[in-house]
Amino acid sequence: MSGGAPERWAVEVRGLVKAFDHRPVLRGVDLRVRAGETLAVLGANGSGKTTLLRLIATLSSPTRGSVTWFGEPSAPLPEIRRRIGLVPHESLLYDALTVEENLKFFGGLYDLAPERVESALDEYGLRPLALRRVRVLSRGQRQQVNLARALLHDPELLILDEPYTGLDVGAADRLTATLRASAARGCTVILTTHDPDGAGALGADVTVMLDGRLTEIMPAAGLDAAILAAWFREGRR
Amino acid sequence: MRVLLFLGIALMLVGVAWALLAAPTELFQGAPQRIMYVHVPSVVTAYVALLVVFAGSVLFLWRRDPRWDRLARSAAELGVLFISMTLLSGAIWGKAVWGAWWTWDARLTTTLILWFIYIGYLMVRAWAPGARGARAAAIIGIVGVLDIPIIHWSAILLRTLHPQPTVFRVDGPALPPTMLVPLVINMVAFLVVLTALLVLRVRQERTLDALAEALEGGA
Amino acid sequence: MRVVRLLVGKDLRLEWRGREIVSAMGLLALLLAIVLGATRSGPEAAPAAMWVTYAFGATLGFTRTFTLERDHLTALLLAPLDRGLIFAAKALTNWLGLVVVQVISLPLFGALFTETIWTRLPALAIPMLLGGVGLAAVGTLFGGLIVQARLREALLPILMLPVVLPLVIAAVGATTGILDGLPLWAIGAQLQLLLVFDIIFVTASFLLFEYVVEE
Amino acid sequence: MGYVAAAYIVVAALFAGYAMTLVARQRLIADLSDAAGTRQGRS
Repeated sequence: MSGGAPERWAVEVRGLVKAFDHRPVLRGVDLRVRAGETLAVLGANGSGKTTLLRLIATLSSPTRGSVTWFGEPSAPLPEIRRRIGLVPHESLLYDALTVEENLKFFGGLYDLAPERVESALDEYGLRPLALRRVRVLSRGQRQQVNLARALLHDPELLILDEPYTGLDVGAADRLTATLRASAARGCTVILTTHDPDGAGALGADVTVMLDGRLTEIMPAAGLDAAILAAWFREGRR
Repeated sequence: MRVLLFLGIALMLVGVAWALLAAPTELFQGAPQRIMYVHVPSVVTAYVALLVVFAGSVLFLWRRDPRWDRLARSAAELGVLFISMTLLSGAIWGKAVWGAWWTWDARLTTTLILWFIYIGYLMVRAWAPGARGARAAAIIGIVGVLDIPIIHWSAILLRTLHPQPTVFRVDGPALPPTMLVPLVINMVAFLVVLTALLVLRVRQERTLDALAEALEGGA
Repeated sequence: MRVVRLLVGKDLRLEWRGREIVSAMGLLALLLAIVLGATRSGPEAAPAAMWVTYAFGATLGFTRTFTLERDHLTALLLAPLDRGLIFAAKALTNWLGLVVVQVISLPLFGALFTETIWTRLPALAIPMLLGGVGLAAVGTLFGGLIVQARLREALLPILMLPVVLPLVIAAVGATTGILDGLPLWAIGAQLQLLLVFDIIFVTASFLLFEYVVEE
Repeated sequence: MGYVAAAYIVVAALFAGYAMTLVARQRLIADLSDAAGTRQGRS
């Protein structure tokens, strides 16, 4: 864990334990992510990555331990939520509504001006899809709308759960470009994936979820064989 | 805790014997009035159990400590048991005194509706296991008790729709001491048995949870 | 309240596109009215038939509102708003659904049971509205509670009906009084109970809803 | 007179019924603890 000056951490997780009906999924996670940093959490399916993300996204409360956002331990949750964007594995869009209606609705939730929705439509190249129902969109297009939804209110912390799965090369590159742009604007990005190359492309630091705990944070290139082997063993168990 | 249970049972035997043998026969109703010595204590015990469910549920939602959840769960079971006792003994008493198994008397209706609500509570426990089910049950436990005054009020309204005989007033004429003593003994006996059963059930639940953890957790 | 309007607007647009819930509730209401009408269709049977139809219509409609919302609940929980507002919006949507059911089943009750429904309509609207609000509040709270439970469709009526029984008793009493031509003050007690029931359950549900949704 | 007896018998029956559920749960605990016992190597 790089000590560094006690500057404000975007996210600080201390001794985090989460159990569902006596079944411990997270067994004491410690994590500190500096503001503006991009972190990829690698791990096999069912290793608790999604649980960790939901906790960081204020969607569930820890059984033990704590999560502190933006260095403000006592800030009220609604305030924190205003500064967080989430792209979960499942799409949060309403299939029966059109792309524009979806974005207008979510914009309304964050009390944004209508112009913001218009600019988002152009920014993410969704103008041609604006009037089409989300139900008819491809996975890549749906991901793009989900991304626009999550970035609509310019969050300081963006959380993505397996964003790269099921994307074709074009869509993956577009996603990488968008994430890079957000990081450039100082937005902290935390994403999970079970494909180490994706993290490499982003130039993100990496940590691996093993047995309900996180390993040291290291640059993507620094992934040594031992950890990868341990991680694959856990994946197959 | 064993002692508590045996004490309760012993007290109950004494109370029942006293009620059936020694207590005087009431003038108007005759023998059936002896059912009171069982009916009234079971009503009181049932409502005590429901209050325990209410307290356990509120504390569980507030503190999120499984101990309160176990207490509420056990108390709800006992609540349903004693409400069933109340309804059956009440019906038999009603049949004996004026030939009707059921009357839409405000208190009887309230107890019947509460019986359904807490059967629902137990069903939620069974069909929605786990933390979410526990929270759902806690809310029902709270709503159930909050609802008592309203149910009672609506039952009174209901009675205006169904004319029916004046109901036996237990607390009406002051009970002579010869009747009051066995009633109090039985009351205490029921409450002691309630406490003993509650402690036993909570212990069982704690062991069951611990075993569940040991089996599933495997840690 | 802007947010509540926004949430309800979304629900209504979704409902208008899908029309699943309202058509299911509406169909059930018409069916119930006919079944009850066929069995005992004198004027005095109207109040009971009406309120049995509304109560069951509510139980069916409200289980569906949350199953539709389940995966989108995450988005609402993420938004910087008080969870109680989500309940308020959902309860309002459910109440509007119930109003639709009450309105479309009214002609059937008029035809099958008693003509006086039409002459006494303005007064009749009061217990219908008060009762509807109570059903929506309890239905939304319990509907939210058992989203993850097994046998959800069976569990909601079992949980909801005993709790709303006092409301149904008071509503039937009030409706009977109105159809018999009594002035409003004659059924003051029933209307008072409906009002108190609504107040208690709307506030209790608003406060308890936080526990319904959090993990 | 039969009614009084009926009432007391019903109460006794309910207590007995509940006692049986307690015993059944006790047996469940016994089985579970065996299972848990063997899993952790205790014979």
